[in-house]
Amino acid sequence: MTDRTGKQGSLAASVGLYDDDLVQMYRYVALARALDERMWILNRAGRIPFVISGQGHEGAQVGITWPLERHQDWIAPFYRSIATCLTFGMEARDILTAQYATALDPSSGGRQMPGHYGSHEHNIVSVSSPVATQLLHAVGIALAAKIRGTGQVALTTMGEGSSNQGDVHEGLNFAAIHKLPFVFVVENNGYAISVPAARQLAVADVADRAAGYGIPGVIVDGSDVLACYAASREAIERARSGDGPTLIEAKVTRLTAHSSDDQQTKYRSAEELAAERERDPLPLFRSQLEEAGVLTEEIATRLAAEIKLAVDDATDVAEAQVDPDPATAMRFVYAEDDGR
Amino acid sequence: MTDRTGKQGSLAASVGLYDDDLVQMYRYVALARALDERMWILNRAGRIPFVISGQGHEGAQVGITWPLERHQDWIAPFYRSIATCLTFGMEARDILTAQYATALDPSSGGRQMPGHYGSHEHNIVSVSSPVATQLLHAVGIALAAKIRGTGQVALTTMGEGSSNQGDVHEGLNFAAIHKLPFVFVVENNGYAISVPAARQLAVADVADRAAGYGIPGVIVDGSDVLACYAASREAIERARSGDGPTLIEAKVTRLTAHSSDDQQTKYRSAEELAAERERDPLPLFRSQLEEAGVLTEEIATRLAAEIKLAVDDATDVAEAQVDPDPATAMRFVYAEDDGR
Amino acid sequence: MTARTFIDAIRETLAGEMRRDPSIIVLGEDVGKKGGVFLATDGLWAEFGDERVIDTPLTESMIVGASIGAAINGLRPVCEIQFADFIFPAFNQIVSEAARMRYRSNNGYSVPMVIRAPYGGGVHGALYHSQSVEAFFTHVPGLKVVVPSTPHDARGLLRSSIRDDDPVLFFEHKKMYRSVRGEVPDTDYTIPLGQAAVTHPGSQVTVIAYGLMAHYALEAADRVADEGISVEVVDVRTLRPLDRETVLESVRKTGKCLIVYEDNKFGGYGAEIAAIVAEEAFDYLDGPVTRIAGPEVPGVPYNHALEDWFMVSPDKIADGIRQLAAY
Amino acid sequence: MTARTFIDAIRETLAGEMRRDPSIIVLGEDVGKKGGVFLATDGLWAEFGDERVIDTPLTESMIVGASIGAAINGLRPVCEIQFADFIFPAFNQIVSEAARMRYRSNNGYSVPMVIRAPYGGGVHGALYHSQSVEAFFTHVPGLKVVVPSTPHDARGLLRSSIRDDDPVLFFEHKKMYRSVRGEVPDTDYTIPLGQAAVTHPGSQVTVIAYGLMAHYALEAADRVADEGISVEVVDVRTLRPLDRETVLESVRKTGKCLIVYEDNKFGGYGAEIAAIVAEEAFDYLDGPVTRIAGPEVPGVPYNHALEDWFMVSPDKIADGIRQLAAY
Ligand SMILES: Cc1ncc(C[n+]2csc(CCOP(=O)(O)OP(=O)(O)O)c2C)c(N)n1
Ligand SMILES: Cc1ncc(C[n+]2csc(CCOP(=O)(O)OP(=O)(O)O)c2C)c(N)n1
Ligand SMILES: [Mg+2]
Ligand SMILES: [Mg+2]
Repeated sequence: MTDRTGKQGSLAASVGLYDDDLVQMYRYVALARALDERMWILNRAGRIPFVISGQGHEGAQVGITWPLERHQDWIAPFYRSIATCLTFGMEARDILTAQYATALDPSSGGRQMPGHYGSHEHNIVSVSSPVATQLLHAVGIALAAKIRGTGQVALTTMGEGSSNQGDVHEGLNFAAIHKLPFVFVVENNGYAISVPAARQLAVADVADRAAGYGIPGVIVDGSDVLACYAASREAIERARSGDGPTLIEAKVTRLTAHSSDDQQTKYRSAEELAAERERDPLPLFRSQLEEAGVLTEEIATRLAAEIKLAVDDATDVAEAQVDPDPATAMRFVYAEDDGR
Repeated sequence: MTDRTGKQGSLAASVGLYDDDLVQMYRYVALARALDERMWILNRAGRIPFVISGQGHEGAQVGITWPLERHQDWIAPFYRSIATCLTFGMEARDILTAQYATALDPSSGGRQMPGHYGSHEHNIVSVSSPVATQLLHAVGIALAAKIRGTGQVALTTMGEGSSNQGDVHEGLNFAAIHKLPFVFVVENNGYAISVPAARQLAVADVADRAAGYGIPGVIVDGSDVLACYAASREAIERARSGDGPTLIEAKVTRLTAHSSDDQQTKYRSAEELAAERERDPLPLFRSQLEEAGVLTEEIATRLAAEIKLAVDDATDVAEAQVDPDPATAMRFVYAEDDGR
Repeated sequence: MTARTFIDAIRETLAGEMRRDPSIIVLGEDVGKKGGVFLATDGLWAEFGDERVIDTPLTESMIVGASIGAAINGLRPVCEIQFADFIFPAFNQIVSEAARMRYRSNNGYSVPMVIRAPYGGGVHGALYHSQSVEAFFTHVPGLKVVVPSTPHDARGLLRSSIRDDDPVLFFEHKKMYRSVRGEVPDTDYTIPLGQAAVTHPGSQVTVIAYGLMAHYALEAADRVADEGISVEVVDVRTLRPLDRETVLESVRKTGKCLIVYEDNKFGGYGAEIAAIVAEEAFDYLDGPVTRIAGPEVPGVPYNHALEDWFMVSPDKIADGIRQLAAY
Repeated sequence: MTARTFIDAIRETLAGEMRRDPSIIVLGEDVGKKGGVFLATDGLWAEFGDERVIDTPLTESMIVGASIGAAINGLRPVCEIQFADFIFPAFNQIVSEAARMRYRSNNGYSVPMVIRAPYGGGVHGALYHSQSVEAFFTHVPGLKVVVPSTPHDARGLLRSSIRDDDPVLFFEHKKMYRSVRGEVPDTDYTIPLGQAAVTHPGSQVTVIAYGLMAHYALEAADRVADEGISVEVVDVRTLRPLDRETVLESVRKTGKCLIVYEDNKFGGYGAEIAAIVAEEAFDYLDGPVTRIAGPEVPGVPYNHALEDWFMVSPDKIADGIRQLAAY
C-alpha cells in the first residue's frame, strides 16, 4: 500500500507516504465512523438487536493497519476493529451483513454476534468473545510464518482491560523468546466496560509491561493517525526483519457506551464524556489533512458522497439478505471430507 | 523471631539480628539439607518412590522466611520449599512422613505426592501440582488480611519457569492495584526441568517484570542468606505498612536433578554442574558464620549432632507409621457437617 | 410473601446475606458501580462499599483463585463470572484447586465460596453468551452445582450455597432473570442443597429438568395433559449432589423417564441421570430412558432462525413426552 | 511386523509422520533435548532440530493457543501436555477456541492439530499425575477424542489424528507406556477415527472400555470365561465421535452391558454410553446397564493402599460381570 507514487506534500513526506495514501486513510476512518453511526441508527430503529462500536478507535486502527501487507500479513482483531477490518480489505457490506447476521455474512454466516468479524480471504482471524485469546493465535501465526519462512507479520489488537488476561503474559513471553514477527497493539480507551483503568492496572501505561519481555513498548496518541502509522510501520519492519515483537499502546477514547446494552452515564460523568469528545480522531485527522492541503473541499465532498453511497448500499444489501437456513446449522462442526 | 536479645556481633548487627538468630538460621539450612539428603538415600534404598528436592534453594528459603511472623503471616510454598516449611514451623518428622505418605502425614494424610507440603496449624497453604496456582491463593489471603484488618502478610514462592504462567500476571496485577500485603518470591535456578532460562524467558531477570505492575522488583543472590533476609524483611515491612507487593527474585542453583525421575546429565554439562556447586548456600553460609565467629566449632558440633538426631528420629517415626486406612479415603471430599 | 423477578430474588438475597455476615464479599467484573451487566449486584456497592464489593480486572482465573485464598483466610467470597461462557479461563483454579483443597489437605483447609454465573441461550447471545456449562463441573468431586429455576428456590438455594463450607457453582439462566416471577417469602428460609422438587405430580411419564428447562417441562406437561397424558416433572435444582431418591422414586412410579437439558446432548449432565435411571430403576422401566437436549454444535448460533433451531422448546419436550407415553 | 512397547509406537509414529510431512511440528514442555518426561519425543529434536521440536515455557494455554494459530497458518502442530492433569490452564483455548474456530467462521478457518497427553492412574502419581480428563472434552462438539489401548492402535490412530483436519485430543495411559507391548505392522496403515473394535467376542455380557481399562476388561473376560461366562469386549478407541453402531450391535446381541472407566463415575464418559444404550437398545436389554468406575473423590490418592482402593481392577470388573451375568 505504500508503494504508490504521485503527489507527495510535506505532511505525507514527513511520514514517507503520498498524499493519496493520506486521503485513503482518511476515507477509512470516515467510512468506519459512518458505518458505525449507521449501526446505532439501525439499532434504535429496531432493525438490529445489538451494536458494539469502534467510535474513537478508528484513527489508531487505520494508522496501525496501514503498513501491513494485505493478503500476506495477518490480523487477529477484536470486537471494536471495524476500521481495522476495512483497512485490511473487508467491505462496508461485510460489516453490515455481520450486524444482520445473514446467511451471506462472510464473518460467520450469521452464527456469531455482531462485532465478531473474520475473513479467511483477508487473513483476518475470526473474532471470538472470550477476550485476549486471539493474542495466542497471532503468536502461533507468527511462529508458523517464521518456521515456514513466509515473511509474514502477525498483528493482534485488544483493549487495555483484556491485556490483563493470563494469555497475554504467556504469549508475549513466547513471542519474545523466539523473536517472532509479531506486533501487539493495545487500544487503551481507559475503560473495561465500567471499570476505569486505575482499577484494571496499577500502572498508567500498559506499555510498561513490554520491558518484562525484553521487547519495545511504544506509547502513541491514538487520535493522531500518522503517529500511529509511524509507530506501526517501525514495529512491523522490526518484526519482519527478525528482531521480534513490539508492544504498541494507542491511547484512544471510547466515544460510545461499551455496547448498545450499556448505560455509560452510570459510571462516567457528563464532563468526562464531553472532554473525551476532544480526542475524536475523525475531526482531528480531517483538520490536519485540510491544513496540509491534502484534503481539499473537492476531495472531501467526493469522499462524503462515496461513503454515504457505500453505507446506504451496505444497509440495503444487508437488509435484503436472507437468514441462514437452519438446515445448514449442523454444518462445519468438522471438516466435510468429501471422499477423503 | 527477630525480638530475641543476646549477643550481637557485627555481622548480626549489620542486618539487625542477633547471633542466635544467625545460628538458628544456619540450623534450618543445614537441617533442610540433611533431610533432603536422607530422602535421596531412602529413595535409592527403595524405601520411598519419589524425591523432589530443595538442595541449593535452602539458603534463600530460610533467609526469606525468617522475617515472617509464625502463626500470623501466611506462606503458599511450592514443592522445593522444605527449608521454607521448616523455618515456618513444620518439623523434620512432618517432612519425612510426607515422603512416606503415612496416615499421620500432616500435609495430606498420605494423599499427595511427596513435596506437596501444607499445614493449617502453621498457615502454610497446601501445595498442589499445577504450578503457579498458589500465587492467586496468596493474593486472596492478602486480600482477606486487608479487608479483615488482620495485619497479616502473605508470601508465595515458585520457580522462574512457573512464573511465566498466566496466573502470575493476573495475580500480580490485582495485588498491585489494591496494594495488598503480598510478597512474590521467585527462586530462579535457571531451569524448568530441562528447559534453560533462555528458552523460558526473553529477559535475564524475572524481576524486570515488576515494573509492569508498578511494584519493586528486587534481585538477590540466593546463596547469600543474609542478603535474602534483608530483601525479604524490607518487602514484608512494605507489605505490612500498606505500600503493596514486592517481587523478590533469588538467584539460586538446583544442585540435584529436577526430581528422582530426572536425569539431568542429558541436558546439563559436567562443567556446568561442577560450577554450580560453588553456589551451594550451605558451605557459603557456614564459612560466613565461622569467619564472623558466630558459628564456633562447639556450636557446629552440637548442631550437627542435633540435626543427625532429628533426621534419624524423623526417619524412624516415618518408617514406623502406618498407611492410611482405605476406609478413610472417601472422607473430606466435602465438609463433614455433624449436625449443621 | 412478595412477588419477585428471578434477578430481584438473587440481588436481594446477596444484600441480605451481606448484611447478616460481614465475612461475605462480592467480586467480579463490573459488579460495583455498574451493578453487574445484568444488575444482579446493583446497589451492593453503594451499600457495602469498595472493600466488600470489588470491581476486578478482566481476569477470571484471578477472580476464582483470589477467592480461594480469601476463603482460606476467613472470608466467604461470592464471585461473579460475567457470563458462564467466560468461566473457562478459571477452569484450572476451580477444578484443580477449589475442588481439591479440602481433600488434598486431609481436611486442613476448606474453601467456602460461591461462583455465580448467568448461563443459557434463547437471548440472542450467540456462541459465547449462551452456553450451558454445568456438565463440566457436575463431574467434579469437591464441587457442588446448583441451578435454581424459581425466585423462591433461587433465594433459598443461594442462602444455602453462601452458608455452605465448600465451593458451590451457582448458575442462573439469564433468560429467566426478568421473565420469571414468583412469590418469595420474606423469612430467612433456606433450601438444602441436594434436594430435588416434584413440581408437577403425575403418573405416566417422569420428566426431569432444571433451570429454564424446568419451566419448559411444566409447559409441556400442561400441554399434553389435555391429551390425557399425566406427567410428573422433577426439577433437580441441585445437580451435584443429585437427589437420586426423588428421581428414582418418580421413575419407579411412572416407569418412563424423559430427561431434558439445554446443553448439547452428548456427555451433557442428563447423560448421568439417564445412566443412573438405567442402572437403578431398570426393573421398573416401561420404555427407554430418553433425552431431549441441544444439538451437537459448538454453541448456540446468533441468527434467530438458527437459535430457534438450537433451543429445546416446550413443543419439542411435548413431542418427546408423547412418543414416550405411546411406547 | 515388529513387537513394540506402547510408547515406542508413539515415538516412532511421531518421527515417521514428521518425515512424511514437513508441516508437522512438535511442541511442549521438555519435549526437546530431554525427549519428554516419558521419552515419547526422544530423538525428535536431534533429528528435526529446534524449529520443528520446540521446548516451550511452562505455559499450557500458550502451547495450545499458539498451536491454534500455527495450524491456521499452515502447520500441523502436535503439542504435548506433560500430564493430562495440566491441561486445565489450556481449557479455554481448547474448548472456546480450537473446538469452535471452524463453526464460528462458517468453515473459513480450520484447526488441524493434535494435543497429546499422558493420563491415568496406578503409577503413584497421586491427585495431579493420575487423572482421567476425557469426559471434559468428549462433551465438546468440534473436538475429537482418541484413547488407544495397543501399540497397533496407537500408531494407526495417531496417524489419523495428525492427518485429520480438526483438533484431536490424544490421551495415552501412562501405565501402558512400557508395560504394554504388541505387534505393529511396518506399513503406513491408519485406523479411522470413530471405529470401535471388538477385542474379545462373546455372547452373554458386553463390556465396553478404553485405554488401560480395555486391557483390564480382557483380563476380566478371561477370568470369568473359566466360570462359563462369555464376554464380549468392545474397545471404543475413539471416544468422540463414538462408534455407536458397534456398541449397540454388541449389546443387542448380548442383552447385557457393563461400562468400565477409570475416572470417577458421576458424569464420566461412560455415563454417555450408558445413556445411549439405555435409549437405543432398550428392547434388547436383559438387565440394567451397569458401570464400574472410580470413586467420587477429587483425584487418585498417592499412598499405595489408597491408590489400590481407587483404581478399577480386573477383579472389580470380573465381579461386575458376574453380577450382571447372574441378573
Ligand atoms: C474472558 C472474558 N471475560 C469477560 C468478557 C466480557 N467483556 C466483554 S468486553 C469487556 C471489557 C473489555 O475491556 P477492554 O479490553 O478495555 O476493551 P474495550 O471494550 O474497552 O475496548 C468485558 C468485561 C469477555 N468477553 N471475555
Ligand atoms: C501447570 C503445570 N505444568 C507442568 C507441570 C510439570 N512440571 C513440574 S515442575 C516443572 C518445572 C518447573 O520449573 P521452575 O518453575 O523453574 O521450578 P524448579 O523446578 O526449577 O524449581 C514442570 C514443567 C506442572 N507441575 N504444572
Ligand atoms: Mg478499554
Ligand atoms: Mg527453575
